[in-house]
Amino acid sequence: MLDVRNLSTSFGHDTEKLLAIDDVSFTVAPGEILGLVGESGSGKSITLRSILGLTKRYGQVEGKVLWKNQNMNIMKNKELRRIRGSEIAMIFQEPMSSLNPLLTVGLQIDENLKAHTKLSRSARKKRSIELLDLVGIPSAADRLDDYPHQFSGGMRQRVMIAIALASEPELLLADEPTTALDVTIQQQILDLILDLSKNMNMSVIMVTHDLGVAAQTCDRIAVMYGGKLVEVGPVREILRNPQHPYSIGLLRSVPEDVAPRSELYSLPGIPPSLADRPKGCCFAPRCPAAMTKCVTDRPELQQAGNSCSVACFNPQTITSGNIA
Amino acid sequence: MTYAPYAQKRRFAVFKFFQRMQPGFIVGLTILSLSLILALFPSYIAPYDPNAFDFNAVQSPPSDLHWFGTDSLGRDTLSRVIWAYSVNMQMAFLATIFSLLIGVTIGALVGYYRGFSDVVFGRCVDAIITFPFLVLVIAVVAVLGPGLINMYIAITVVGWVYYARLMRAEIMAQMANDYASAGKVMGYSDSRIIFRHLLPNAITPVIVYWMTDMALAILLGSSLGYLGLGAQPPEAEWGVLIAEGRNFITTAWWLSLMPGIAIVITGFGFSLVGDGVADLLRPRG
Amino acid sequence: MSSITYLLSRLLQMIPTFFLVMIIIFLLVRLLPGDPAIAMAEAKATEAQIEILRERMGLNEPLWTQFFIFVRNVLTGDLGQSILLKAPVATVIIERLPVTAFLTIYAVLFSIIIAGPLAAIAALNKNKRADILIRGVFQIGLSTPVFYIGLLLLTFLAAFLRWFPVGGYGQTFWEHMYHLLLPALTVALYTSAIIMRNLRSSIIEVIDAEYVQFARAKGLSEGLILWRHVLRNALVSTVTLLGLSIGNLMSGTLVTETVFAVPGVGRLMLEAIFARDYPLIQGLTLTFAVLVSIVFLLTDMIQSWLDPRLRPS
Amino acid sequence: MTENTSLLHVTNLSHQFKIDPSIFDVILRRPSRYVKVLNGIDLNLARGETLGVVGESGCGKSTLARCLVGLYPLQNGEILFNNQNVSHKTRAEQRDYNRRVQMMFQDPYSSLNPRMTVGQVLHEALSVHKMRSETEIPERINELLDLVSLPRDAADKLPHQFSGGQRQRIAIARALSVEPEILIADELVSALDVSVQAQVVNLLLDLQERLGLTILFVAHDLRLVRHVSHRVAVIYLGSIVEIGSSDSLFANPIHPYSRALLNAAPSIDPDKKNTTAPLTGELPSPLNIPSGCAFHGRCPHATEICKKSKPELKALDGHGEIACHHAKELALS
Amino acid sequence: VERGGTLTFARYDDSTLIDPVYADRNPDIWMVSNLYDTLLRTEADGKTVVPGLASQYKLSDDGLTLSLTLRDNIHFSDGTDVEGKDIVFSLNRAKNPELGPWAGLLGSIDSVTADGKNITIKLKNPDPTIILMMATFNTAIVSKDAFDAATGATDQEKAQAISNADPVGSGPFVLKSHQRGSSMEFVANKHYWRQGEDGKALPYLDGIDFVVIPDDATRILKLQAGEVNAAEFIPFARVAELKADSNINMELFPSTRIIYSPINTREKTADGQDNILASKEARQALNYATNKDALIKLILHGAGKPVTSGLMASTTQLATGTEALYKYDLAKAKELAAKAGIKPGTEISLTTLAGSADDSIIFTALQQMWSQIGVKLSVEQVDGATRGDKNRSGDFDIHTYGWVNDVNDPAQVAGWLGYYPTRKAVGTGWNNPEFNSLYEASNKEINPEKRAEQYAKMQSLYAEEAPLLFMYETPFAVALDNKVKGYVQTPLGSNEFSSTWIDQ
Ligand SMILES: Nc1ncnc2c1ncn2[C@@H]1O[C@H](COP(=O)(O)OP(=O)(O)OP(=O)(O)O)[C@@H](O)[C@H]1O
Ligand SMILES: Nc1ncnc2c1ncn2[C@@H]1O[C@H](COP(=O)(O)OP(=O)(O)OP(=O)(O)O)[C@@H](O)[C@H]1O
Ligand SMILES: [Mg+2]
Ligand SMILES: [Mg+2]
Repeated sequence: MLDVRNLSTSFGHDTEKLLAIDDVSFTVAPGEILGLVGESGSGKSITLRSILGLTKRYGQVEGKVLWKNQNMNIMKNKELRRIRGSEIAMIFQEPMSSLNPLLTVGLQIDENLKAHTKLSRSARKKRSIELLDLVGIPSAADRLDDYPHQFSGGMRQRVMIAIALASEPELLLADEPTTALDVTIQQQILDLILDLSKNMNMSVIMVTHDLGVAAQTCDRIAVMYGGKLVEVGPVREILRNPQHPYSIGLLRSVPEDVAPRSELYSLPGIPPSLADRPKGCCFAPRCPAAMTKCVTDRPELQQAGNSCSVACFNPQTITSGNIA
Repeated sequence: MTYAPYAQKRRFAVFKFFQRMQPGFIVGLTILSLSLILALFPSYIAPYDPNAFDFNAVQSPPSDLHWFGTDSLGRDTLSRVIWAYSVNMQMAFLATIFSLLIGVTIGALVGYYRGFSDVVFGRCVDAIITFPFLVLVIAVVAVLGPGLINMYIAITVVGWVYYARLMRAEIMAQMANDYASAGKVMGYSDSRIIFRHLLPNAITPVIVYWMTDMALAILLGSSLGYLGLGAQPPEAEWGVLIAEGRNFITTAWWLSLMPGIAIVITGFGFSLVGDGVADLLRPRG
Repeated sequence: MSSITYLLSRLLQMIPTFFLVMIIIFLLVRLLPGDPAIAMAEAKATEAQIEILRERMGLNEPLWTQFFIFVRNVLTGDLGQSILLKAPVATVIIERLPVTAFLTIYAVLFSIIIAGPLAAIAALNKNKRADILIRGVFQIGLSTPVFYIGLLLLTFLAAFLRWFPVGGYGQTFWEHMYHLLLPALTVALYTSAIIMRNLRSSIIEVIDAEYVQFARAKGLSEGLILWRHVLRNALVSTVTLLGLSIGNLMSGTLVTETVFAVPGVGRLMLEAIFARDYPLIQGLTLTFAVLVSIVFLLTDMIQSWLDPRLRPS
Repeated sequence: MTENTSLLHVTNLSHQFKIDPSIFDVILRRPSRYVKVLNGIDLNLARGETLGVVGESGCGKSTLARCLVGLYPLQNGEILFNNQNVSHKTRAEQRDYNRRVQMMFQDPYSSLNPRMTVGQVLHEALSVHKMRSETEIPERINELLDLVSLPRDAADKLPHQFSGGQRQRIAIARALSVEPEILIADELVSALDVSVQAQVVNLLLDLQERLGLTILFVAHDLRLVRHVSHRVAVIYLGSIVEIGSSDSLFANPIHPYSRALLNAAPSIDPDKKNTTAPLTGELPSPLNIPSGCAFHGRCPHATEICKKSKPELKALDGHGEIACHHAKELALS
Repeated sequence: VERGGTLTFARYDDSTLIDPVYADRNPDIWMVSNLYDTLLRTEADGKTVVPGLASQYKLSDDGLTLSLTLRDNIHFSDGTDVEGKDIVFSLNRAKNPELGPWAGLLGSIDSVTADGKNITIKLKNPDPTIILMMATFNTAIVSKDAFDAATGATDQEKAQAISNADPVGSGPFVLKSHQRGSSMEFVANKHYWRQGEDGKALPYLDGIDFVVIPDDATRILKLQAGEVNAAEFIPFARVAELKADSNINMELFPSTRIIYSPINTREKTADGQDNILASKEARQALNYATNKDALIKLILHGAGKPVTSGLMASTTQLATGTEALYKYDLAKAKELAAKAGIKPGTEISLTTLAGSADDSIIFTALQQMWSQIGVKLSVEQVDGATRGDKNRSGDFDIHTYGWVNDVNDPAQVAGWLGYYPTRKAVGTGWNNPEFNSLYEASNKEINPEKRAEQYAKMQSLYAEEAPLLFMYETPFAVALDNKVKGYVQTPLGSNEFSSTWIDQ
């Protein structure tokens, strides 16, 4: 349904060009939940924003974003507007700053409904209340006239989800929808998104840096590093048999099922900066399995095994044991 | 986004510094440097004695001899405008520096300790900003008598409040950063935390404000000069010069035009530099 | 809390401020050098005549008694008798205030009309030619003393080209509009430059804010986004600034009224100071303080209307 | 645990923030309102151990940490350090206490003065507390940098030239420079990426081993807390609801809140779906804490008694201490 | 002449209360004659006395009784007759020391009585000024009935009420409206008695609109822009320019205005130092070192002349001098300076008026001129009130000052400038017994010749002693557009609109 091909987004001018995402390609099938994981700054949010064309204002976007076989990247603003918010909706990462502090929550839901449905004013109001109910905001009817600052972070995140769901999108771009939440509430929200995806056959791209969240919700996972996809595959494959050294390192540094107070596995070094990224594989400087080729050439995402794709010249298997 | 590229090369830091400067900033710096030269060495630059009468050249229009013409006493306008640079640049500095020092100190202390001092401070600030600036300055000048020194005092009496307010807000904002708490936890003294840790980080907007305030001081000083409350004749000061030329604005237009242009250009320089400094000091990444 | 109680509580908060304001006003005027009685009397008056005056003006009382009387009188609306104009200060101020109020409001409107659209144009064309031009022009406006702008406008537009009257105030509303056009413009130039700068940078700041991007992600039209999400938010800080600039603006009227011969309280203030007219200076300073406070209050109300976060909970 | 072995002993620590009254509140003589953030915390910190503190956001973890180092004045309760009452009466006392009880902060970006080089930061700490003579300081700075595995040339760099993980190391070095006995780590690694978190956690564990430090480790990542702590305390609305050894608490939590908390943490194993229903309801506001057991509104096991009386923290055989009226029954189920 | 039309007149300052008794500032005093008529009048030269409301007057030989006869058919602006009771009321009011500042000028009046149209003024002692006083603004006639009817408890409140609410006057105009500090409207008094050239009652104008524009340049701009018909107090620097303007009639009316600088003659300065200016030679040296012609050229742009009489402007009655006092003579100045002990670098401070362009020029010029005799002149710029204060307390070396006569008799100015008891000889502290006794004698001397002699002596004495820096006399500069005819400003400054007309 969504087919992203060779998407690259860069910021700044020729002299100081920052390539935030570099040649990213993936697809999302109807009803599928795709997890996008990777550490901070790896370009997860920019990927989502670039799909919707939001980065065009301040960056250069290349490549194709095919939505139902139409390239959104070359669409006019007017056409884009018809897709945004109605067919593809997005939840932003920061619930604190993503709602307009000066407008009531009711109005912010309403303007979405107004833009994409033909409902009457009162019907819209009814629908708004329904939506708030759906995301578990108590006494929703009374809270329509409240302002964002009167909600807690978690509730704001839910309001955002309500807005995103307002016009029953076919694809939901969820940028870390639960970072601001406590684990107990996180669970409620994830359940909600899973439910909707199942019941309404809604596709989801779920950005997260918490592998646990990805494990529990996603069908497939795409791992990002330094603006590139390094590994894509079904959730179990990626979590059980990761092949890219970065994915492996990421998984191993999670302190689960290790002896308490033992030394954790940690990737050496630090993530690359956008300003001077290595010529070859971005991960090469930190990679325990790097080869000379890795420093000079850039690996492409390639089919590896039954259902995974890996961008690595020297893919590993944990069982082979040569990385620890 | 919290992610900041940290491993930036510092090799070309100086070069980058200049590269980052906007053209406006460079223009501003040039204007100010030239102004400063004129202000510091008027005696070498001015072609004539600014106060010498020349009855043979009364109100003569700009010419080869007198580029900016002469006034009704035959004084050379160019020389007077140049000499005024020392007065007006001095004004920009002296009228603001004490406000800056007092305001920064008080603002920093109040912002750090808050509590009752903050309540008292708040009321004082409220009371002072309730007066239009000029009204209060004029009133104070009237109390002390006209003249440059008294003008500086008057502007300081009123002006420190603006610095203090800014400083207080900045210090309070900086206090929200953990390094202030860290300083306390490290067992550092209050004065060390305030003046070594918080102040250097909080001072930037104050410096930026200072730049614009210096431009304002020139405007204010010349306004007071114009009203007869600032610099005293025969001292050449732009406001005074304009006031002197006021009556001849249609006949001997150069008398008021030339100092006017000098004010505008210098003020322009200060504003550009102020903007440029703000731009440079703005945190990036 | 309703907005009325909010207003009331703001008013209550102003009481201590006003007490301080009165002390400042009182002291300032008492500290003026020169005997007000001498100032009031013409140079030709004899010592005995001056002593009578001194008595009449209560200047022989101890300072605190004078202050007490001052506060009591102010509270009862009695601002004393103007020495300069030989009339009750309150009456004089009430006579002259409409002129300054007219000029101030006119100037505020001017500032907004000039600054608003230009700020939007500049922000939307950030760092392009239009932006640089607009900013440059306003920068010059910021660097020019009010009296000088006034002088130039007066000389060229009014006296030379005769498009406008040279000063004055006129009788009817439209005459006021016509007569005060140049003065209002003069006063407005500086303020509009400040507002322009602020509004421009607020718009730039807001235009890519997360919530604006979120609004775009909702598929709203750019016009609606600009109007509802960008401008409204950008206005919040601008309103504060406009409120704070009112002091500036009134300072501007002081000079402008003098240059343009506008019979308002600003010019009166200067005249009063030169004439050492104690009661008038006190009354006028107080008036200015009250006016500014009212504007601050208004700004507060507008702001809390614009920004729900500022409303009392 | 007996008193002589505990390095830091906290009894009945409470802390509340006064809400600024509006002028109307003053005039109408409305009673002041308080955010009751900590409500009677009791805990012991034994020499050389790591105590993990977990709980939902806003439950008072940071406030506890800040109270312990004296960033907030002590309002109620008692803190004994080495069996000595810590009253923070004089600045000198406070400084000495702080030298021995250090704190590290969550945000690696704001906890270092952006205008001081790493060398200056460490030099300042060393010279203010006269840890070394002026001539020995440079050597000591190098030692400290080695200790936290930073290159020696780091001394001349400003914080912004480092990554988040490196900055946390700097913060650790700063804390260690005064040779403290207790380190309080408030969400030390939560701002870092997983891959970097591991580096810092490893360092912390290593240092503890080598220097015999006592650590209070505040975090909301349960996996991490479990990994680093000997004992763990679970806080709900400013009170400890369960405290016990890390192993037993994670393996077999008793308090319904602890259970919910642990259950809700998503496992990295896609097939280990958690089955229990999530908690319902929101965290009540510390402005008005429910009577009785603060958790009763969200608790699936709540009964009448929970609404009325506040359960005490009581030891339960085979488990740690639990503040729940139904602890025994729950332990059996 | 032509009748009709309204004149718009730009003033430098507004009147506050135009009442014969309470008028104390020039903008008030100079307007009184337009609203209130006096019993006697002076001609335009300010010296020759002619009948006014009184058609005849006679001073008894002993100088103790002044009898006047009221004209027939004279009315107040409300149409009521001007009667004896009004005269008695007005004069009693004028001499009441409780009221206005001018009562002292009528100190010699014992009683005023009226019998029909005959008015008798009895004096306590002979007063040479009494006839001129009857032609002075403060003895102008107000309506007793109007005063009685006016609201207000005190006389001042009543005066205020009359000028605000229902003005009744005896002059050619009536105050119609007044916006304090900004504008004022006069309309013609339909009942005025004097006749114009066309044989009909004056004034020719229907009315006058005054606008107050303190700023010199703006006032001129308004005239040039045609928004006003006339502008007063034209800066002398602009006179030549306006003279050249064919649309504008630049008038320089002779005045009694003199510009001078009191010199502190006290033995000690305010801070207790020896005062070098206490010596006559020093003061003379300064006077000789001052090139008045240059000052006149610089400041008045030629429109003025050096002071010729020590005590007063040459237009004043009994003024004697014809030659400029202390003609610039550097050699003499140096000689005197040496004699007075002025060493090179002697510091003297000139107190000037803040914001006054003229003063700043005076200072700059004097600084250069006096440096020739070794004086180092510094400036102290203060506002008017402070200057007045310093003048009274003697805390100054030299300061700028100016004077215009309010009355037609020289006694006022002589008392002001030279007589110690009035005001310490204009604050100089100059206390000359001979001068003082001459002055006192002249105030009782009703023989004109003898009095003139006394005045001549006082003037030469004063000039010799030089308690002042004698500077210059200035005219009143008024610019009118070409259509305005017949406007006069008297030497006393009074604005006379009664015979003004507009050429339409
Ligand atoms: N407007 C911008 N201008 C320049 N660089 C930007 C801009 N927006 C993002 N970046 C950079 O692009 C990179 C990718 O950012 P992105 O927000 O996609 O990261 P992320 O993976 O979402 O990280 P996080 O987990 O912190 O949200 C970052 O290095 C960021 O600094
Ligand atoms: N200075 C303060 N004034 C008023 N309330 C405060 C203050 N500081 C903290 N609080 C409140 O106290 C409660 C506990 O705050 P604290 O920072 O200790 O929580 P926390 O457990 O550390 O949460 P987090 O996990 O989000 O860091 C919160 O509800 C907070 O709003
Ligand atoms: Mg992101
Ligand atoms: Mg916390």
